Amino acid sequence: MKMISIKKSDWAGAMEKVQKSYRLAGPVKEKKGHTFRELKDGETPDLEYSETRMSVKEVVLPQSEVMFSYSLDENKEGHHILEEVPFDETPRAAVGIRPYDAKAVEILKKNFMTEDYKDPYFERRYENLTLVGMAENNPSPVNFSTSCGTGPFDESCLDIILADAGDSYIGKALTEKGEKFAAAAGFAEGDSGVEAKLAELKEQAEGKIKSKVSFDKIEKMTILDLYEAPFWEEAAFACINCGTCTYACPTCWCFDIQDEVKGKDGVRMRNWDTCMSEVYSVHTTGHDPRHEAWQRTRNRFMHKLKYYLDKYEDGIMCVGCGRCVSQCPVNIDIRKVCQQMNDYEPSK
Amino acid sequence: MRAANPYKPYPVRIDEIITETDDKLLKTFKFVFLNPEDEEKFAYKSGQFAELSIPGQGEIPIGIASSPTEKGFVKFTVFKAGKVTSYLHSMKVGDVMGLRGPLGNWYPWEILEGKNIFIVGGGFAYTTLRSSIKMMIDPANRSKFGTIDVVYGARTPGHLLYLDELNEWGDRDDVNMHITVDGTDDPNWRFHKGFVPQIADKVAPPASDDTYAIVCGPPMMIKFTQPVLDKLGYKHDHIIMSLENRMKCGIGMCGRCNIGKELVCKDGPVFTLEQINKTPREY
Amino acid sequence: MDAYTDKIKEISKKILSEGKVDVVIGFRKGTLGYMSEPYMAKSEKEAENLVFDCNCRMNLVNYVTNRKDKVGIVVKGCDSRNLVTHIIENKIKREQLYIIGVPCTGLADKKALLDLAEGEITSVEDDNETITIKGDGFEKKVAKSDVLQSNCKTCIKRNPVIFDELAGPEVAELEISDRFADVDEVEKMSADERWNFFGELLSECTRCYACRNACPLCYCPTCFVDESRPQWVGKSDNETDVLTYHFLRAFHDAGRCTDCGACEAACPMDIKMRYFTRKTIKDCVEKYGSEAGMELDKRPALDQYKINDPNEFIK
Amino acid sequence: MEFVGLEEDRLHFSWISSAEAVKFADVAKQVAEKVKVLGPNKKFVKRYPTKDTE
Amino acid sequence: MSEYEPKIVSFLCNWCSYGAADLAGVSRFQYPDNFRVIRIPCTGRMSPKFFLSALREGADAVWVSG
Repeated sequence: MKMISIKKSDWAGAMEKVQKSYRLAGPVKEKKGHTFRELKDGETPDLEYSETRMSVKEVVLPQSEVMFSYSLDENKEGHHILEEVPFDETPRAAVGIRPYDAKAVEILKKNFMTEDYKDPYFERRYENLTLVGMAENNPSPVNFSTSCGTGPFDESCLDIILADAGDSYIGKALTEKGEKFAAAAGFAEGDSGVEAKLAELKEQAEGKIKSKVSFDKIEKMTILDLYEAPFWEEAAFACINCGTCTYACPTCWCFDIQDEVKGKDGVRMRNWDTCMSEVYSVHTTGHDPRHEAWQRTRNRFMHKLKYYLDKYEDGIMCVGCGRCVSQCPVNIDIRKVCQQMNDYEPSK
Repeated sequence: MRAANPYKPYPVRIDEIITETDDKLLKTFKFVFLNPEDEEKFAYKSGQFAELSIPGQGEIPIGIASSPTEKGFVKFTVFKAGKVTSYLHSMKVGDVMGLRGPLGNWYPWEILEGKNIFIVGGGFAYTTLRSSIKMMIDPANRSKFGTIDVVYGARTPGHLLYLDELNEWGDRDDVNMHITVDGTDDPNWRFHKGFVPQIADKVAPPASDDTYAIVCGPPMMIKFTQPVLDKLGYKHDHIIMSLENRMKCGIGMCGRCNIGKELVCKDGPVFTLEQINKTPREY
Repeated sequence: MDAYTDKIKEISKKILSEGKVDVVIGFRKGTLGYMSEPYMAKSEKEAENLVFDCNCRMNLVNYVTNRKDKVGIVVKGCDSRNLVTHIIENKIKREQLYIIGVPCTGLADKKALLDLAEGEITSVEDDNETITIKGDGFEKKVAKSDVLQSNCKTCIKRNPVIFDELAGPEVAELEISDRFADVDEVEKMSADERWNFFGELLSECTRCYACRNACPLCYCPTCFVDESRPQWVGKSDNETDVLTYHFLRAFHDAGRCTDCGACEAACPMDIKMRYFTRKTIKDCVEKYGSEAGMELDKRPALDQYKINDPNEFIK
Repeated sequence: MEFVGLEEDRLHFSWISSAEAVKFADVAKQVAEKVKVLGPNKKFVKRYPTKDTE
Repeated sequence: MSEYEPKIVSFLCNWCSYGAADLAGVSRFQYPDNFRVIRIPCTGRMSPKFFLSALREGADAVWVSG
């Protein structure tokens, strides 16, 4: 493991250097706060941010992605046969992501890279990607990452971790991928004090997180107990079934596959989908197993907090970033719902 | 070397189209693979489904109606309902499209071998059952199973699928076919009249550890068949059902087809009633 | 605002206990200091949870569409006009409703509150003049007029147009000199400037449809963006598709929108999509002299034909 | 439509009775002329993706 | 490059302008050939969706005539 230290004044230069061999995505300051997106050449990831509305999900699972292209022109060779579109193999790096967002990428991996099937679109992006984390010294009030098995300084899913230490960024290269990136960026080697300083910052940051969730009792209940619990209609009453929470969520992976055609040329694309949408699960017959708005909301929380937990036996499908809490237009709060589920006592 | 892209369909050509029902809403499509080696890769078992993939329109999951014992083609019987199926119904022999699969699990043949099979089907959910019967009565397989009883019903004689085959099977003495319609004015109708659950009640083989029921049909039929089987003493782990839900990817990734933690496309579509009882009724 | 809250509780308990309504739809305190959550009280006990403050940004008319039971509902001036539209369009019957009107002095802009805060906001208090933001180790007072939602600054009807009971005395209506200044500004631009302006405006839209779902007017059983036969709009994040969605939504709401601001308040990306709806309001006011939802017996502007309707755009 | 920046002359409305063939031909000429002046439309034309979007 | 010939999608009412277009044709009146005509049962059937669709697919202009 290699310690890293880089002066803030050298940051832009290092990023310029690394862009020669990497495509970067990172936080960018825009009119209305920071957003996380693919950077243009010469753009520097801005690490002086508190939160990004969208997460690193966009890098491994873009909102829209072309899967295949085809021609409907019967005079052409191979018409009506789907061909994969070329993929840019340049290594990519997501720079400045929060450590708990990196954990979200691992959660996505559970869904997209299973024993039975590997999603090639996710897989190639994932393998190609170096995750350069930026620890969070001042977690926001809605952050509850520490109770989701991760935290503002969690190193477990990153290739590099960086932290703000005043006039410089300090950190560690945690994996081989990380060391490669550090070399390409020409990060200076940090001294022995780095480790201690990181530990100190970590303790401070984690101490600032007051908000938490617990799911110890959810684990022990059966799916049907929770599913049939009486509080769902009330908990979900306010929900307007927009897709805000699912799009902002770094772990929500649902997608939709659509064909688009212009003239005789077509593509098959996949787009983010949201379980809040009415067309998400409606059958062709018009029958919808989750017809009522509150049933769809229940499905979302049950998926995140129970189905996932049971299926993978590895915690909940939530990293505690708090985006859905702060962005929800009607203030439905996953922390409150989780509490409600955990406190529920099935009457038997 | 990366594994094959599970979203990429095998190119196929429509070889034959048969209109199955009087209302012309059901057609059976026979597909032939453009690349003969794809047929081997598409090795399937009765009960599985595949995504029919029409470039420019989209994909639709449909149960495989042909049997693994039938070589050289695959068959699907498709009800004209949505965007993709309506377009499919307008296609003609010779057109090229895609086929992706086989997907999902199958009726548990590993367990079913050596057992008595009671098949209860209704309406156009009969396709994978057709595959199963065809497979079981194949000379190479028939000896592997005990008795085979089949109850199959539709609204009217004109709604019955695979009429020729039904007649052929009815003439065999190693399959007990019980065909029924909800009603008909045809004075020459030689089979049962009445709803599937009522007929099932009359003709079902006795429940035993060696008898399994495979039930596939519209929700109403399933709802009323279950008490009949309960009454007859069928255990819930001896009742096998095939579910359907809205799907997109077919490989357990896109999320929507879940019933509880189970994904109908990958963990199903075949479940035992015992399994289904533990999940929310979201199908 | 506490007075409103007390009065709303009182009325709600009364109508629930008398059986005048089956439920009361109002707001309860949110988990975040600057939010209130739409809430349905089914009993007198639950009515105790009801509140009203400057964080009640959602339009509750959204929750009564097609309801079959008897409903008590808390409405602000703008919401009450949507209720009128709902009644005209047969989405709810007047007899089903017990309307608790709130004479409104405006809502506080969520973004403005967050910008002022120095840490977590634990509460936002409002006495109709001053807003007090309290939080972890800070307290700030600002004039309410400085943090108003932009639609509240140009509000033409702060008092409900229909109600069964008011939660407080009527307030004075605003005098607005320059109601459509923002729209005028855009109209002055050249075609290309406008095109770029709106391209920029919508560049961050994620098509989460929070604006549509927060809007009481958007009650179509199947929205055109979800239709597949024919498919009017692609479903990707393509910019043309995003524009198409926003334009068509504005067309659908033309002559019906009351500028309640729920769409903008709901937007997670702070997109000012009210430019579109406000243009339609301006046109309806200027060309047809019509404001949406002011009277129960007057149909929306684009729902009726008058012989003197302007038609100079037709050759 | 003008409001969002589409040129005014990209959208035309007219009233022509089925007997007014002359008017139809006239208006058609005018419309075609006006659109020619504008040049090809670039706004609102959907650019369809061709490769992985980025 | 050849002179620019715009593609204009015209939505014509079956009872009015479509009739007029027909009559213009029968009477051999000359008018530009830039139009792609879509006959609609009544101008009341016209929806903003239609002209947006036309533009999205690459039309240079839209003409609605009742």
